[in-house]
Amino acid sequence: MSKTDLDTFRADTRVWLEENCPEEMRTPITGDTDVCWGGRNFEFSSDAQKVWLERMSAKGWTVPTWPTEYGGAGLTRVEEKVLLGEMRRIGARSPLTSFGIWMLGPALLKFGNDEQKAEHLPKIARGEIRWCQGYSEPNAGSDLAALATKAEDKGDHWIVNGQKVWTSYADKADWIFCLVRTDNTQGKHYGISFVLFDMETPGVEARPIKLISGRSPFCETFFEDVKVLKKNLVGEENKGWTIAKYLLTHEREGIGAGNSSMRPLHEIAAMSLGLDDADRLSDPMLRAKIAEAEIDEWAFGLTMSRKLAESKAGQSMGADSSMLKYYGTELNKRKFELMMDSAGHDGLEWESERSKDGKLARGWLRTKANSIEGGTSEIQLNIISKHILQLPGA
Amino acid sequence: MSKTDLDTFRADTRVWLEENCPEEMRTPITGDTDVCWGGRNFEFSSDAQKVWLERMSAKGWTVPTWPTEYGGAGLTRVEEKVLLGEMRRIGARSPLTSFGIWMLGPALLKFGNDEQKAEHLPKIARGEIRWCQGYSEPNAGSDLAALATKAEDKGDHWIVNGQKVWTSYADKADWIFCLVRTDNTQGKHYGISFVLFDMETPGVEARPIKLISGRSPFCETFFEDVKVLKKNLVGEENKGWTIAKYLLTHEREGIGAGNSSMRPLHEIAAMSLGLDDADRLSDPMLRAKIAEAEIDEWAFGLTMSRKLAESKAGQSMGADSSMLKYYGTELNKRKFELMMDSAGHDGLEWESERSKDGKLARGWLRTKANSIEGGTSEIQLNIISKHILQLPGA
Amino acid sequence: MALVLNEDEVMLRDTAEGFFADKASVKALRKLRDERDETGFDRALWSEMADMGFAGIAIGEDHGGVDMGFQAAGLLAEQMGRNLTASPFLSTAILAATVLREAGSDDQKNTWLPKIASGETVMAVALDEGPKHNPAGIETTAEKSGNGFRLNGSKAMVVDGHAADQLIVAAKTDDGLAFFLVDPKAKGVEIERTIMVDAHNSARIDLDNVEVDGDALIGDSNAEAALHKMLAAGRGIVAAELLGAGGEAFRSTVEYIKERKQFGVAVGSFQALQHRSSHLYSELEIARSAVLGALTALDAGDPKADRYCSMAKSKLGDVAKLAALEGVQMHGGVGMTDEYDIGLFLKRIRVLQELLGDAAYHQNEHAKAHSF
Amino acid sequence: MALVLNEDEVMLRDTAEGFFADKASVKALRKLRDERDETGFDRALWSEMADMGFAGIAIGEDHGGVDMGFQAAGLLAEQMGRNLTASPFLSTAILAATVLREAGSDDQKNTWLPKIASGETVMAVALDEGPKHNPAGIETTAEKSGNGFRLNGSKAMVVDGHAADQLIVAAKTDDGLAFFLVDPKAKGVEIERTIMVDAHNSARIDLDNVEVDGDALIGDSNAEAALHKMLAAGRGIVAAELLGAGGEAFRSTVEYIKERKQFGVAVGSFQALQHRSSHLYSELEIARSAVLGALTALDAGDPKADRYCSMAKSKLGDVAKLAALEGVQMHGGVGMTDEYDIGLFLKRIRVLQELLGDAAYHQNEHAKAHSF
Repeated sequence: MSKTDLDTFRADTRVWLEENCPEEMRTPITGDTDVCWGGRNFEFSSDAQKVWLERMSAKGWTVPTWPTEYGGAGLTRVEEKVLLGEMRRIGARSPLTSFGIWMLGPALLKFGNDEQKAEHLPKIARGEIRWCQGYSEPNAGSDLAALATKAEDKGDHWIVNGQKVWTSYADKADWIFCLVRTDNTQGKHYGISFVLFDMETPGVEARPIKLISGRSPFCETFFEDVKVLKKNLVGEENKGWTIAKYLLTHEREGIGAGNSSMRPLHEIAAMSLGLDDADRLSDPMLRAKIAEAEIDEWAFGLTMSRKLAESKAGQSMGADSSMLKYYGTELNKRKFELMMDSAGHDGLEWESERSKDGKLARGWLRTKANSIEGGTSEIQLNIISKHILQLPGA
Repeated sequence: MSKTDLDTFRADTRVWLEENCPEEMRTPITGDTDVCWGGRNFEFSSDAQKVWLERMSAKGWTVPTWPTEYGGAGLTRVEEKVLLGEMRRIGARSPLTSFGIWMLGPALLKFGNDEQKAEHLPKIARGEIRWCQGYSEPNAGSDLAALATKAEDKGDHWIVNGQKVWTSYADKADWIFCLVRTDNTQGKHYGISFVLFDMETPGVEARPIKLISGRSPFCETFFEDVKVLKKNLVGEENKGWTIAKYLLTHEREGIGAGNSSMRPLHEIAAMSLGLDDADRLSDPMLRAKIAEAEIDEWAFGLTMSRKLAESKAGQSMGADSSMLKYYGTELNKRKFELMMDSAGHDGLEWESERSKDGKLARGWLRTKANSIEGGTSEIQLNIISKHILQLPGA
Repeated sequence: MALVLNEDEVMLRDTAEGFFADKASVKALRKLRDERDETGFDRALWSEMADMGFAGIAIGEDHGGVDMGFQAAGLLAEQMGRNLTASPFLSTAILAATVLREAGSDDQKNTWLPKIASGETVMAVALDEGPKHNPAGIETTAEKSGNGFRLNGSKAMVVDGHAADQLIVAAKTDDGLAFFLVDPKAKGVEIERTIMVDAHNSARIDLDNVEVDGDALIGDSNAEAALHKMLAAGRGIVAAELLGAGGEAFRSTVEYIKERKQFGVAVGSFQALQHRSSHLYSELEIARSAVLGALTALDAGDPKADRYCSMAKSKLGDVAKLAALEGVQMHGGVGMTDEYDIGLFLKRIRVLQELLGDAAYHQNEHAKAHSF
Repeated sequence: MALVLNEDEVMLRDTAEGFFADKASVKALRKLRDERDETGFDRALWSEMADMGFAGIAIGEDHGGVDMGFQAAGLLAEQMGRNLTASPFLSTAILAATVLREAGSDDQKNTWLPKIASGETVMAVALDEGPKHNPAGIETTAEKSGNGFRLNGSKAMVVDGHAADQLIVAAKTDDGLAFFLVDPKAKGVEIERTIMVDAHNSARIDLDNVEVDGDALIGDSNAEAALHKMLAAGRGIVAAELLGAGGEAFRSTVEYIKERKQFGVAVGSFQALQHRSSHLYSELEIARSAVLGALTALDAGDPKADRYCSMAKSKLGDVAKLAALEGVQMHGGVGMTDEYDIGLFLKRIRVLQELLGDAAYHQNEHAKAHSF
């Protein structure tokens, strides 16, 4: 697309957004309820949220780069960037957030057959079906390939038995994309299959896990004689590990990116602590740590852009997604520690109105999972050691 | 000894020191030449240094707790503490520093036979013979037991061939205590023997290694058909590893203790950088790091005292000497990094008179060896993991 | 300095170890939390602690205490840290008792210290006001009013504030900082219990023209010396509690990684975790010395004891935090669940870190004390 | 922002990679050091560098330069960092050229820039005075004296000061900070070469009533803007050199631990070292982005480029230091010998860290810039 075409696209987009983005959808997100997850049972928090989703999905802009036949708008990456830039300009919220868009969609586009794409992608794009991910198991955490959930071959279907943990929002999801073991006679990476099924299938049960943050975004999910049709196998039987790896890489990039839109640390600290006579943060030690963390944040942000630019320029990101995941999550944890330091006593309240029911403390506790989910920091370091540094025995 | 006796001892000691410690020996040590190492070829830097050694060794106070028959004064630990306290009171220098006192002596007292003790200990106490230590080899660094220097049995003597590295001051030493392999048919810890020989024995050659500090305290030491009499075997043949381990533990404690007598970091920094209007160090970030390091130094000093007190109280220090070695050397490196930060440009000069020929920079570089010699920090952490935490496979 | 425990202290520690593990464990804290207990600690337990001499540990024998000193008190606090015990030990037996002992008139001592030692009276000291510990920045005022004083101000992070039978309020007078005994039910006193992340007690207290008698003034209208003694004792004891909480977080984590298997082997067999564990072990040993050194200095009347307690609080804040963070990370996914205890340690340590000054605060104090 | 190199830049980098490895390697530095070379760098090499366009990389084409910008200059600096190359690139092609280009009169530019680009003239900028970088604290004065000025003051850490054909001295005038061209042989100029830990050039310069003509003043008697541009460029380029030095320290260490055996296996197979190496890899990747981001911003005339260069210098100071420390530790005993190169990297990085402000200095600047 030429520069002129792009300018036209930008101008058109700007006009359309001005006309179609409801005012309420231009204010910052203040909590979980402001996020539109979609799905069969989703309750919109406002009419504006609903209208915004409908308008955007009609344009194909909930998944702008997907092909139009699957509910996307067929935009190029450059156009998508323009769209996102224009949305940012007016502070427009994301119309739809989902594991379907973020994870399953890319996997289906790459590994799914035509029928699967036609069936599932449009519903993801329109927010009709909410997906969850069935990966980890009690004895297969960092060592994901050790998974044991068993799928027994019954001709045109499998019977699945087993248990998943850390299935995000499984209690709210409509369908699950799930790793199951269809063969256990060979090495642990072989014999895994990537299947899809409805969470309302008899024998599926999702139990929320109560976390240290007091919240329950994750579930333990149990499968007892769950029938899964073979047409819902994505890719080849026994070769689901390839898809799993592809998605883990995706997930890592996403988690590393973290909370980029928040207020700068030093502003939070200055509001809480005030400045001294020399106009410095009144806690000089904290000041040093915040300056250091902010410089790291800046450089990390640049690194995200650089790696993205490199991968667009045809250089594969490969194991560098592990580096981004590792660094980004550790940095985010550091940042929340500093926010807690800044907030002092106020940040320790858990149930008061003043603290919005412990918003900061719960957020702080939530970040502790960053370096565990999607492969622990230790796993990322192992991957770097092995695939990038090629250290012996890694 | 009763409290009254101890008071008498303190009073007598104070009088004796006042009368016998030369004025020049009461000023702080300014460099290597102020240290009295003793030995056949030692050149005293002053008459006072010589007189001080003679007087102290005549009292048995170069090795106060050793038995009188071996040149010591037979003091108890408590009396020794009084003596050292009184010496500190007047700023008296140590009359004699040596690996003989620090390492070989304790080993001989524990493992040597009567003849060996009678022959070697008094000469150590009087500073007549300077010892060096032959432990590490090019392929046996952290993995010391992998040593390969071979001692071939010739009836009443061995013929030793091989090479040692990191032999401190081997070029200045008169005798060496040395680990050699007398049996290589079994596990690597068996078959090591602890032997003593004169550095003037034909076939011994010590070549100084030039270090990054520009100095050469260490040597590569070569043995070519060196004859070592069997009467110079300490302890049992093939069981020298026991003695080696005992000495390594000793060494670790010593290195961890480091440079305790130096000026506080913050004074060095304040002299170099000055204070701002609020009377704070003008570099606020460095200020934070110095405060942190000084608190750690204080707590580490207490830990040294505590572990010593515990071991006096009959609790074995065991693997905690690894903890002290690890923490002390890492802390010392951190401290020198902060001193370099404080000194700025001035600390980077290498040959000028102003910088006393790069005293600080060379000292800084020297500290980098702290966490390598006597077992690397990594080895100490392995020991803690295995012996204290008893982690699997450590 | 007595860096090794003597026989009495070893005995006390062993007794406390059994006592708290048995009666005031993490399970007990969970119960208080889940049942939303109104007091936030178990008063019957506190009576028992008083019977054991714990409530009077820092109170003279002439006032019904056992007067074993702060080193001994630290041994108790360490065990409470290990068990996340909820009790008014810090608020009442350490902070309030020290203020009264140091600054109180004979009458005040005779009235209150025996009641503290017996467990009858729970007290809370209202000191801090803003989001961070800042004893130099107290703005609550006590103006002369008739024979007494009129108090105005707002207090935050008052440990056990809502459960106390009696408050001790720090306020500025014309002569300097002073402490006042305030009845929590007095007119103008408004107490809001704040449910905290660690499920231990804290409150905010507003004082709106609260009138108190002249004898509510504890000792003198300048009680700087008592303030410093109270701060030193409080910091030393919180440091000891951090030692216990950090130590237990570490111990349980090491135990966990010995058992938990990944890739067919115990997670604890991975060298990277071993080295991090060994580093943490070393830090905890150094930290233990800091606590011992600070509290023995305090007992010995060492003029630098204030400094040492501040330094110990700094060191322990950092080390216990590291123990909590490593503990959670090494627990992996289960560490994120409410079911496992490690998260409770993370939360408790965060609060103790903040209490009476975090590591950064005390590093800054160290620098100021050494004129740099 | 161009965070990925374009074709020209890739070509330049590849050329530079070969050039410096071939002609100005660590071996060359050792030779200069061991022979106690009087100049401290190889003038013939500098001519060659000029012929390649390196000396004029930041000079306009109308003045004989190739004007490829600071991003390109950074690619050269990175390679010099990798090879510990001694050359007047920083002093002359970056610092002096930027001052002249930004503040110089047409005459001054026409006179000096072509001489810099051709490699004919080596220049040194005398800025700092005390033990730490502090451009706000310059005390050297330039008083009006007849048609010219009289300079008084003492300068430290003047890179290539003893080897320069021409000095540029920063001094305070009544109107603000200004730069002056000073002949190193002028009366009252005393130059002491200081042999540095890293065997690169530095000097101390005393100015005792040094008289200069009016046209020695570079441009205006307030050259704050040029000062800031020079500082930004200098910091960005030193950051790039740190990236090279830190990156090479890391690369050679990883290579070493793959080969070196202990306990019968390669040291690099120990997981604890693997994790530390992987952490350092991550830090170096982050650091590379900081350098790229800062230098492209500088080329693009981004108003925040000053800030970014300062932030990059901060980040690179810390990361390269970590690379040096880990490098020495992982080399073990041999890392302590002069024979191995890792010690030279440790030394060079220490000097580069300090040059134009260390990490702490720039963290403080960051805080000040954001009013906290």
